[in-house]
Amino acid sequence: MATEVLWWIFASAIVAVSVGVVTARTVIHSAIFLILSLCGVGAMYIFLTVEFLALVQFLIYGGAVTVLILLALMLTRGGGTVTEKLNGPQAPFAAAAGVALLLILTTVAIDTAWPGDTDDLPDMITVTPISEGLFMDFGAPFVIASVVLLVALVGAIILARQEDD
Amino acid sequence: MNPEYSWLLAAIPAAMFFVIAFAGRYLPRGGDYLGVAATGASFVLFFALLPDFLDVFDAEAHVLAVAGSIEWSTIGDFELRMGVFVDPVTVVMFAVVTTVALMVNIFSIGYMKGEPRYYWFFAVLQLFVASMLMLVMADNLLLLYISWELVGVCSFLLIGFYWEKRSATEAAKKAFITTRVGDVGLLIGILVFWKETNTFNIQEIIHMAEGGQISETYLFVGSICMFLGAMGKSAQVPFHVWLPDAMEGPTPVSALIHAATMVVAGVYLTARMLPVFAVADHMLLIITIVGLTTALLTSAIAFAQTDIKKVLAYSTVGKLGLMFVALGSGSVTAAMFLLMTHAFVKALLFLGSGSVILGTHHNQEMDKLGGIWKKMPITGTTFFVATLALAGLPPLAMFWSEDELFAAAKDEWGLWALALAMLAVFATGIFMVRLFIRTFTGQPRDPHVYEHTRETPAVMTGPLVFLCVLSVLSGLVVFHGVGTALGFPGGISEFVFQHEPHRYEIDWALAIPSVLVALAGVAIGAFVYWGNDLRRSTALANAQPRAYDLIRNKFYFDEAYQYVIDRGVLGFSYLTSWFDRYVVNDTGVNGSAEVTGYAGSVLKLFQTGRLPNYAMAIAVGVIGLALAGLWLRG
Amino acid sequence: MSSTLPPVPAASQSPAETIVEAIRRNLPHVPFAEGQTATDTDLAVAPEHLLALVTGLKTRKELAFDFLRNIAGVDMEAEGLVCKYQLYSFKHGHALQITVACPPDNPRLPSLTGLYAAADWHEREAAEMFGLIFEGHPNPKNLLLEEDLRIHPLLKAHPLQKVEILQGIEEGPPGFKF
Amino acid sequence: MVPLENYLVLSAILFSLGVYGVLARRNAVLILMSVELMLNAVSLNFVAFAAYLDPDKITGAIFAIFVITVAAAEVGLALAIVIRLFRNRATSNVDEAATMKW
Amino acid sequence: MSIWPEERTYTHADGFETVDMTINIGPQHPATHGVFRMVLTVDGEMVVDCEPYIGYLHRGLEKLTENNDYRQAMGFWDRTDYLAGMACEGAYCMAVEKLAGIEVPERAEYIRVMLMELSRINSHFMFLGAFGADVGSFGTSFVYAWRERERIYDLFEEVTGDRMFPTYFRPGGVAMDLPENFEPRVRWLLGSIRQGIEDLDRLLTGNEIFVERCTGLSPLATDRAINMGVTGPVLRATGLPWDLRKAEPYSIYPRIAFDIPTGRQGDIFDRYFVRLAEMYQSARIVEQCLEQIEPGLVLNPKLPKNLRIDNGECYVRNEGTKGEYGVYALARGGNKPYRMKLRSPSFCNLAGLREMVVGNYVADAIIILGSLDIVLGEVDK
Amino acid sequence: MSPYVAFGDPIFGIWNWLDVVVRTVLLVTVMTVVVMYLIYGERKVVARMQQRLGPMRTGPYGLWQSFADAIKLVGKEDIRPTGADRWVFESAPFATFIPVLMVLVTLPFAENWGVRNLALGMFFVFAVLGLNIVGIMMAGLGSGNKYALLGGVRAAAQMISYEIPLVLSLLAVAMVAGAHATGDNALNLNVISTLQEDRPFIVLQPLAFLIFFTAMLSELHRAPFDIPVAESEIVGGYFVEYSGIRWSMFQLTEYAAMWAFSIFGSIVFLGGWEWPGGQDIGWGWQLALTLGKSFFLILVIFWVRTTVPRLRIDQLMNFCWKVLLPMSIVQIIANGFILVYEWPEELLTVTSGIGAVVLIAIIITRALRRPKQSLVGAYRQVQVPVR
Repeated sequence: MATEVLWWIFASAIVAVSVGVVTARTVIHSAIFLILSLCGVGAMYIFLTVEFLALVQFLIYGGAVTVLILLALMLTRGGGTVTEKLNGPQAPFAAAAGVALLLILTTVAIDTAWPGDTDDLPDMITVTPISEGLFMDFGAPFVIASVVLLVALVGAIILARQEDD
Repeated sequence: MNPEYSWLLAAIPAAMFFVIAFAGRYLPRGGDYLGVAATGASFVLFFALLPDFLDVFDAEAHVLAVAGSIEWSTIGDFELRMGVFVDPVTVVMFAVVTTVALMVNIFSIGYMKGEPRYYWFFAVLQLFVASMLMLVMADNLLLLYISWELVGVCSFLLIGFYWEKRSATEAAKKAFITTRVGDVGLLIGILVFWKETNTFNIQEIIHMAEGGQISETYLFVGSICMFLGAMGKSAQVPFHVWLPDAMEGPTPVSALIHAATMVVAGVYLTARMLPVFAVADHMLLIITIVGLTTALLTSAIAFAQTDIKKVLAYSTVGKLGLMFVALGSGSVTAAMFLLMTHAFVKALLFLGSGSVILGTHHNQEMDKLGGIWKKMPITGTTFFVATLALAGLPPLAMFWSEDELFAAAKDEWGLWALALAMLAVFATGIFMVRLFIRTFTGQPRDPHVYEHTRETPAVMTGPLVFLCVLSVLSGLVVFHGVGTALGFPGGISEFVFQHEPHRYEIDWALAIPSVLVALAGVAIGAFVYWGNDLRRSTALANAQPRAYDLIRNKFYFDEAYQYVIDRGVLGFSYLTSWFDRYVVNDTGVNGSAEVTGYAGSVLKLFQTGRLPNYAMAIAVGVIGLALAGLWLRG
Repeated sequence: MSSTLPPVPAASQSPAETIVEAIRRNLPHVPFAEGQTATDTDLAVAPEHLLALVTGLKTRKELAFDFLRNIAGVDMEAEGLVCKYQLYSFKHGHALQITVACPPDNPRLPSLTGLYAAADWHEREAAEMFGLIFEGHPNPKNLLLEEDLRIHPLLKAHPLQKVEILQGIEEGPPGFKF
Repeated sequence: MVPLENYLVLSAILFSLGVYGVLARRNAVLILMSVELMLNAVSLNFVAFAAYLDPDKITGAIFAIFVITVAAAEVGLALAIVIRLFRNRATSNVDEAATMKW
Repeated sequence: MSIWPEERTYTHADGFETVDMTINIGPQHPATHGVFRMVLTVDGEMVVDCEPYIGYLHRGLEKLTENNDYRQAMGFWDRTDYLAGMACEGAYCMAVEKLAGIEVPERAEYIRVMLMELSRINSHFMFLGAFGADVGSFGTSFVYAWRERERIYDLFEEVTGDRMFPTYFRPGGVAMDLPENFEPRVRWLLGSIRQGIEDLDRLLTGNEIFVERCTGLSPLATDRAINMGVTGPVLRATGLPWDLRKAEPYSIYPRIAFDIPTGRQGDIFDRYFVRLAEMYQSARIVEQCLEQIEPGLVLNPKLPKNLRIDNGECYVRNEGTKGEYGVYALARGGNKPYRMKLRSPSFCNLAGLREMVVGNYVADAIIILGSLDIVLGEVDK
Repeated sequence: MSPYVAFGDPIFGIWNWLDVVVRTVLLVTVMTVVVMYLIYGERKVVARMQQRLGPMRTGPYGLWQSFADAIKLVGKEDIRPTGADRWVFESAPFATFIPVLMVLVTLPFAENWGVRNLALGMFFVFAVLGLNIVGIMMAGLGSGNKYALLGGVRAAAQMISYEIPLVLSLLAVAMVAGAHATGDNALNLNVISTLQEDRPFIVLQPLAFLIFFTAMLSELHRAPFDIPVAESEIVGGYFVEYSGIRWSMFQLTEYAAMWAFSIFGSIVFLGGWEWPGGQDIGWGWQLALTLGKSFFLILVIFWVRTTVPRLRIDQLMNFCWKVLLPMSIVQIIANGFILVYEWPEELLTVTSGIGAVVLIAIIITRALRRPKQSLVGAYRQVQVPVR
């Protein structure tokens, strides 16, 4: 029971901060809301008993991705322009699209009769099966993903490099 | 030592080219010693191989043939082989190339000292030596053609060595393009022969030509085309224009490439293919006429030149013409003999002029020189000997070879050819004496230049002395006794000049006029210019101003070429450009572009250029698809 | 013991005549008057000849005054403003003072910043302290004083009086009552 | 316990918010953040499906790891582009970088 | 919210705009050695422009001197280079003596040289300590240097009665004779100083990070340094052995053997090292003075009570601790100088700051400023 | 309590909750005191190293100095600059503090003697510590001050960079631990500590320890990596605008993080409560041993701070990406070979020891090499326009 209460608390918090991400009036606030939202999703992973994934979420999203975003904000003076409008002219249509999508997805999620929908959660999912799955069954995608990372790294360096020649 | 190792002669400098080209700039002194070592190794190796060549020499048939070949590639049933072929002609070329190359390499250490790209000079020199040696030992036309082009490239690189100078780059381009005209002919000729005989091997082609297996038309066309290549390379009229300009290169290069070795490639080619040419109709006559024309025209031009190196260049062209006369007379002997002696003498002359240029701090205008014999005794003396040798005075080297030439010309064509050849020799005497007198004797023209003149170091005078000795003595090998004494079976004359069944004997009826002509040339030259006095020559020029202008302007060859290019080539270019602009461009390219552009101008109404709009479109599409899916599923 | 010590030599100066002679020989077209201070040779030149003189002093091999030590403005009251330049040559070790007297109503001088980077701040200081105008100075702002202060405190005609300190400023800072 | 539908609806909400953000915002960094939100919604979906429907239980986690990897790469590249854009244009608003239409 | 209040927008030739950020360092900043302000325009961490602002400590020294008589004005002058007050007093006194033609007794000259050299050591200690702190070694070098400075100041107090601003020299000599125990006291002090230098040497020069930070940073060519008017250890670091004590000797320096340490390429490390080596030389000078000094008068007895100088002009220069400390003096009668101008070495060295800093990192800008060893009292006069 | 508690567990059961709350409160109290005395200790140690006495007035030997400071700081006005972003500015100290507290919560101080004992303890520590940067960035961005902004940028760049060698060096240790541990718990800090009964991992992996220690100094912004807070350049960096209680939060965070890192390092590398002899000892002794080891590490940090100047930002980055990162990767590869092929354990010591020697040699030779006369610098100097 305590778990469900906690779940609802977390879920509502996630929704709240996610709304904050897309409605905040300064970019920095938005970024901080994003961190909270991502950490909340990490907590959701704990509810789903994949705590390794939660830690990865913290490490990569909380520690690296959002910091990169904040760094980019600092470099691009993103926080300094409070007078600038953050929403584009098509925001109302975007809201309509978002609501429509939400309705469709919710309808599908609730209406579908998911097979084997049981309430019993399994034991903890430990690191070993994940690593075995990652390196054995999904070896090729793993390698490809690492190549993608490498390419992105090189590309990012080339793009952001200062041309001082 | 197995004579088939003669390919090493070329391989050593070739290897050294790569070493110097890539590592030279990091080596002390640019790796010049490596260059000298490589050419020296070739030189030594040649003399080590010489006894083996002699061993396989068939004294009875007067034939030496060392052949070895490896399979190059196989295309269908056609097998392309590549290999070396050594016969007495090749041996002569080996001797000439290795000797002169070694001397020039040593000389260059002094001459090129302190130049930029010092290492690169030596690197290309090695490449040239390798290519030239490969050229003369090639047993098939394809390999010969490759080497032919390689030496052309080396020539191009070395003429344009001072590429900071505009004139040098222009000269390099001119040389390259002019010879290219001839080379296209050569390529066509090679292909013609290949089509007819289905082989590139020279000996097989000769065999088939002599056997009459080639149709006359093809034989003539192929021969004339190949001879075009020889003309281009050997700077025969009307291709002679590039050689004087090629003097923009460093002087050692002029000595090695543009006097002694590369330019005689045409002579070598003609000599090698002479059996084929002899079968073709009128080929020998054409060769003779081209040679005589060249010899006379360029001798005339040489009278009016004031640049030392240009005078020497024109004399080179003239002598090459004489070599072709010899070939046209059917005497490979005379041609090769002339080639060898001329190589030594002309190399000496060029190196001497290089020594003068360096000693006078880059001054090569006769008008500013004069009286420097005292300052440069070794250079002056050797130059003097070489001048006399080139003029054809006995007992110096060129006398003997020209004697051979006169005999051959008279035998084949009669007195008119003899007379014209003698005229050329006579003219040579005059302008060479002019050159010597105006450079080395009399009162100095430019006291400033004179003051700073000094003898060049031993590394430069050494080669001069060595070549001087060769210039004096090399003619004597024509005598049977000398050749035998040197260890050649049947005397060197019989060994090398294999088509001469008889021993060499002096034909006094020819020798005396020849000596007289030469003496007359020298004497007239000395008389006109004695004491470096220009009064008599000025009077001469004033007496026939139009003739003087004609030779002064080199018979307007350059201008004529320019006119032809301006009118003919550019006119054709204009036509093509019109076609390109109006047909290809306006209709083909712009027309299609306009069609696309019109389509785009319609389509661009759907584009805002703003990313959010596109994203919105995607989102609407996704929602639409989802709704459609839901509706379909019911 | 002091007798064994070497005597203290006078400040080593090359004889004054030789410098002046050398300058006359090298720069015959520049008119100047020579003098002598307690330490250095002094050359008096008119402002319009200053640049030519200093350029010559710097560039001639024999003179090679490569070091601008100091620029000092002096207010000579009735005679107008005077600017003193001290030069030194590292190459030859000789020193020189140049006195440039401006007309009383026209304190204009050519700037030496093109020759010596060192002149930059010295000239700015002299300009703000005395009102000298260095023509061609790239950045003629006040250096030590307030940026908008247009009075020249080192002028003799400017006794240290409170009122005049605030001259040119409409209102003093709050709390100041004079 | 918490049924699967809860997770699905939560992730649907997150995804829709992300879509709204991408469509409505002008600032490139904000758009990027909204994309991150969408990616997270997706990986939450993956993990939830895996936990409830997959006998192996781990496939979803592995997919989530891949999603995180791709997201990291994407963020790096996108931010490099943003910085480049800012250096050249002194703005990071995507609708001002409208040179796609000339 | 305005994080970037002083943005400068540059419009490039191609129509694009970029924004540079300016950072204000000073006048209150731990690394500026006083009230000095510089505005750095940075591109990321790189300095693209630097504008120094001085004058916060401008006290009108020259005007004050003109309005006080020759003896009164002394007190203002040792407040210029307040780290080495003795050296400034010495220069001022020499200028007045040169104008009035006053002889100085030999014993007074020795006393002056000793105190001036001790001042130099004192000032260089200050540099070493502060420089170490600039480079970032949390005050250790500072405290090490402070230990020796305290001892030197104690000696000054014993000799002159004051620690920083003694006003001890007089035109024509010094105010009073040395105390009894002076020589053993100084010998002990020199030993302590040598120990202190060695400690600092080992702490800083022996540190890889310190060497890596300083070596090759902002090298300065000799020609350029001369053109910029840079003197003193900064000039000597470029490799020019030019020291006024040797080049234009004054006082009793010709009797004393010492060397001029020089650097190789004028980078920050050379400047540091030249100063370190100079301190040993100064200690050597003091020792030789102790050996040569003899009893005698310390003040010229013929000195008038009220000094009046009719006419005269001089530019007296001596080797201050930061470079050529020059005093231009002009007298036109009366008991006050008509004009006194201070050519302060810090001022001239600081003028080259912009050129040295541009193109380096912000962190290096601090070090470069520290390596110039400025004293704001001297810069602002 | 089972040694393998997953941190999903506390959701279940009220007693667990109570247990956690009590332990956390205790921990926070202890941590506060420890941090106060760490500050006092630093002042004393540094003072002694600089021939000073340090605080002497407040209490005997100045023992109450930190309390006095804390009271003063709490009593000071909490100033918020007008240019600051209010929420970001005010929440930044908490955002920095919470990750450190979360780390402390997982650390075992003696065998099974922490708040929670997690199966993924080591992973948790560096995953959560990464969140620390967010608070610093918030402080930098929210202060409305350019020094703070520069400090924030520097801190972010530095911490992201140094996290990589830090994680890789810990990974090397985890490989060794995984080779010895049974089952699925090689990342459990308790298990890692007990695995070092015979020898601490520093013996097996000296290079990893060096890298860890360096990266730890960097993550803590301690000298010589105190670039984000460099007081002689940017006067304190990201917390330049803070005062009073929020400033003391930053201070608390800094020293708490230092303590947490030291304990973490002493558990992972120095064997935690395991004496090298491997005796079975009581918890009091274990606690003393762990704390002693961690205080030794802290002492080294103080010592380094006293004697070493600061690096420049580019030198810092070069050192990370060009020296530490390759060396840690090489070490992981070497470990992989040795562990997979089950070569003798001494090889680990040998390879890693060689690496450590090479690392030290690199540091020394980099400083001693001839300075490169860079043309770029000269060019830039020429480029300075006349003004």
